[in-house]
Amino acid sequence: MDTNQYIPYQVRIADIIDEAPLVRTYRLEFTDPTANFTFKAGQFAEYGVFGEGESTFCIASSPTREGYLECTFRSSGRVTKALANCEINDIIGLRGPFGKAFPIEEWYGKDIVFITGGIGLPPLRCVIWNVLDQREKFGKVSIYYGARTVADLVYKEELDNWKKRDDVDLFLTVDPGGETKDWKDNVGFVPTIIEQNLPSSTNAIAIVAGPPILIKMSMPILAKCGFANDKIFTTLENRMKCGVGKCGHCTVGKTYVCKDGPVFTYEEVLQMPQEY
Amino acid sequence: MQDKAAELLKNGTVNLLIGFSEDLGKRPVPCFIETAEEANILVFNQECKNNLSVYLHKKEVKDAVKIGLVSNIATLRSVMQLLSENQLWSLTITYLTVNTAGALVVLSSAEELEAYVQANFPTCRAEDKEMLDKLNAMTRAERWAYWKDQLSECVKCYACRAVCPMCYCTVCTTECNQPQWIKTSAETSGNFEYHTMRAMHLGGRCINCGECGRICPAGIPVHLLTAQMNLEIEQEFGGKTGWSLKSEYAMNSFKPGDKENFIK
Amino acid sequence: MELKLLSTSDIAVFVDGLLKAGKVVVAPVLKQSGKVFFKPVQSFAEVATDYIQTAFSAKEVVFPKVEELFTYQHNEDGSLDIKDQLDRIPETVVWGLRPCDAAGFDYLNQFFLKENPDVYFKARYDKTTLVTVSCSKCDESCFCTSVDSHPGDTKGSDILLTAMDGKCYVEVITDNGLALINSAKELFTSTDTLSKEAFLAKPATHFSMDEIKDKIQYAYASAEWKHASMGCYSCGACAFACPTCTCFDIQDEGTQDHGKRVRCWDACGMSQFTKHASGHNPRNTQTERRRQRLMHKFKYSVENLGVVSCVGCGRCIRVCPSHLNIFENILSVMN
Amino acid sequence: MAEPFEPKIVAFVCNWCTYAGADLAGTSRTKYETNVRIIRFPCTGRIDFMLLIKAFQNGADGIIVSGCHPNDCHYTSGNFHARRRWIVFKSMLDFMGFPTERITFSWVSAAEGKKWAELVNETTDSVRALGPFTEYKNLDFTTFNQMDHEAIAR
Repeated sequence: MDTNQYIPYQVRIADIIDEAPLVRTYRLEFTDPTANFTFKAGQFAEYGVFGEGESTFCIASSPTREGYLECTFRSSGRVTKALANCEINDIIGLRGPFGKAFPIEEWYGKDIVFITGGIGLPPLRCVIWNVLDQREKFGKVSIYYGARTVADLVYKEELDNWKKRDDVDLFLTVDPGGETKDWKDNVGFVPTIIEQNLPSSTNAIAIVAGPPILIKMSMPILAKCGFANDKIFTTLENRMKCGVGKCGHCTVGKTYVCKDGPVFTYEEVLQMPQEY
Repeated sequence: MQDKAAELLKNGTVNLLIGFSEDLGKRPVPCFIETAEEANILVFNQECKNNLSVYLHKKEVKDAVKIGLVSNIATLRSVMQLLSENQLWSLTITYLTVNTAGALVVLSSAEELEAYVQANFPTCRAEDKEMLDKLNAMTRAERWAYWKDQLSECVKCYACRAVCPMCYCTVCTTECNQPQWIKTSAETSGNFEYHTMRAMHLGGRCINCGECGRICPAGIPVHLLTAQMNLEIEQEFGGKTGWSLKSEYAMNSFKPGDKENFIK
Repeated sequence: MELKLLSTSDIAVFVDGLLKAGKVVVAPVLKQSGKVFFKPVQSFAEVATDYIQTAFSAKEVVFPKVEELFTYQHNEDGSLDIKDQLDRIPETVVWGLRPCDAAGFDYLNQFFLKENPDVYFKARYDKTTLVTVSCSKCDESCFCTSVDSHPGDTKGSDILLTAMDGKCYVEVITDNGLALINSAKELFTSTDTLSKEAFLAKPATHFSMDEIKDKIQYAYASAEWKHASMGCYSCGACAFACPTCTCFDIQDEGTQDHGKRVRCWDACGMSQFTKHASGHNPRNTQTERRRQRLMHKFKYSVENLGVVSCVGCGRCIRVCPSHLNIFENILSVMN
Repeated sequence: MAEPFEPKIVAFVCNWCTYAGADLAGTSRTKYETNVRIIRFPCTGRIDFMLLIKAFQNGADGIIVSGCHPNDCHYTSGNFHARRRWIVFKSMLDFMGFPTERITFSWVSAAEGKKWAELVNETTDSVRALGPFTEYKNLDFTTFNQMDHEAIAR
């Protein structure tokens, strides 16, 4: 008998962290300790509040840290609002993991450049942890991260930690007008900050995640840095319902983002119709 | 009509003409013409039943500003109703229609439109009247069984909403999900909800073009719901939809003397 | 494959026998609206015979318009029960579908089961036997011969019936079909190959798949898409009537304490289909949405599964409120 | 033995008259049936017909809609608008064959605590006589789901 991919695992909310206005992180534990759930960096899941529906987002914790899952979401629609109203110990549904992962093993020995904005950091956080937990296997690691305002930056504690580490270059920025009085980092859009620093593309990989506009604006600058299209990775986020390549909501041309992605190289993205 | 359309397009009175052409099976297909050379594909006959005024809400059409609209009388009446609801005034519309004598009529202002519509005002179609009488003569339980059977076939394709010129809300109640007013799934109870909602929101606005019922892929006579409501509203509160440019929306007004017999 | 003959008068006996044996028989039924729908019947007397095409396809049998995925119930101790009802699906015979519909089942089978098999579809499909009736009539919307099929095609069917001169020529295609015939062996007599061509309808052929295969590669950029989609009202009639459209939505119905999760048909032509919670809509205009639908039928499904997902039944043309014509659109964007 | 049927009745009332009337019934210790669940609205003009349908869908057996008498609306004309809508809505439901006797419309002022108690009692009695409202719930089988259920029954 094939497994029924529509029946969710039951997970209990073990901890809630408020990250930014409307943005929350839940730490989730399986109610059934024997649940056989393994995932890779970059995969996503369907999180469901019974009676409201399901919503799609990435698994924000890393498979290198076992025993729990974390997800970060912004409450905006029906399901995410219901999710935001949950309390510790509530049971929610979880289906997954779905999709292709980042090919992290192929990146051993290379420099990694992370470029992300706003709520685009959670999908990359998984990869960042993965990389940092086996730091010796990679070259230089730099992270470019921006948000609209200082308050909108997520994972503030972790950002501080990364900043303190001398094996990570963290470039933080907020959009003009979003800075506070004691803000000491950059002010400006993420692509501008990359342009100022021009990361080296020799033996390097760039990973971009964020709103479509960030992806579209960053690409020419990465090209300027000399990144080949197949050395740039991104993760697409489309509306999804089933997660297994059936419901059709996430299609971009013939591609099902849920099963053929969500991780794509920029090379692959260019071959699709520009409908994402 | 082809010549007139070509002339209007050529002299710049009209940027975009919405009319009918024919497909290989000789069925009328709505067409959108931008140049005089294309005007030879236009047709207009008894089969051209579509209410083309629904396209006036389309962004691509609104952008063209100067519109030519091939219309039957129902189309003209719905434009009247839309104008009275303060829609479409940003457009300059030229109407091409054929009168009962078979002659081409061109109307180029709202006032001309009003005069023509009032002079040729359509009455309730005989077959609709017959069905309404039949349904009203049934017992309540029979009517329930009738609608239950009909609505169980609805698949919620929302074609009835899509073809309705009065359904111009940018966000429909069916799309509101906080709370979920209308069930997304096409179960009969959800279909009942949807069609009641639709009829209520069209009460006093529907112009009885009957398009929703005609095009229903499941053959549900949904237009009877609004037709019945319209008769009711006309009887109780007076006024006709799509009659004048300044008609009042019955459900948005009241008279202190409105009569009822059921409020305790 | 076995070939048999069945006398026309014995058809009713055969169908009523299936019903007696406890099978659910879904067959075309004429309703008061004048349209024909697939419905479970109680006797052969209810089955409509004189029609060209049903209003909706028979895909409802394996892919219902609303399918319950599971029910959920919060218990007092805080635990949660989740139950599906897959074991309750009955043995079903679909009677009287057209060869194009059966070909649709063939596509559905590949789509749902080739990769990430869908258990709900499988549970229904495995219990379904398709008895197809070849077409003796067609109309101007039919175009099965353009998509590598024809009115007597056996693709996807378990049994194909062709009415000829007071007899019914029975082609048994699968073991499933054979089992069904064997349940009433005495009604069938053996026969040799007969030519059924003379009894079949002759729909017009508008194009051939060979000529499409190359040209469709460049169709995406065609300026004709705008023309082909301007008349589209963005309803879901074509997708819901289509035998091969598989898009669906998943929704919860009920309260947070108890209720059910269902999947229901959805249509890529509807404006909300791809809309993100943020308001961003990847396919924001009807041109893009109609292009997605037609390109999926003729190009994307060929690339993903190796088959065209249009079976030429013509339903989308018949139900379209503005009579948008799928084969005319395809021809126009290719030239 | 099965318990006798007790209907669930939802009352949609306006804040200024009927809710105050119900309050008066309470403070004057008038006893009335406990089947009613009151939902308070600013005005009868706010009582959307969809709310009534939703109440039935969620298991209500009967509904009371009540507000200020004509000319007494706190917002001058809310109840006039509501009245028009009810006239149309009631005839609409009637046309669809919906059992409209399960909806009671009424005017109850802030001074009519007694009328409120009587209204609730009368409505409860009549709905109790009508029995549980199953017609609406029974709608909820689509063809093939229904077919599945029939197969189980065999």
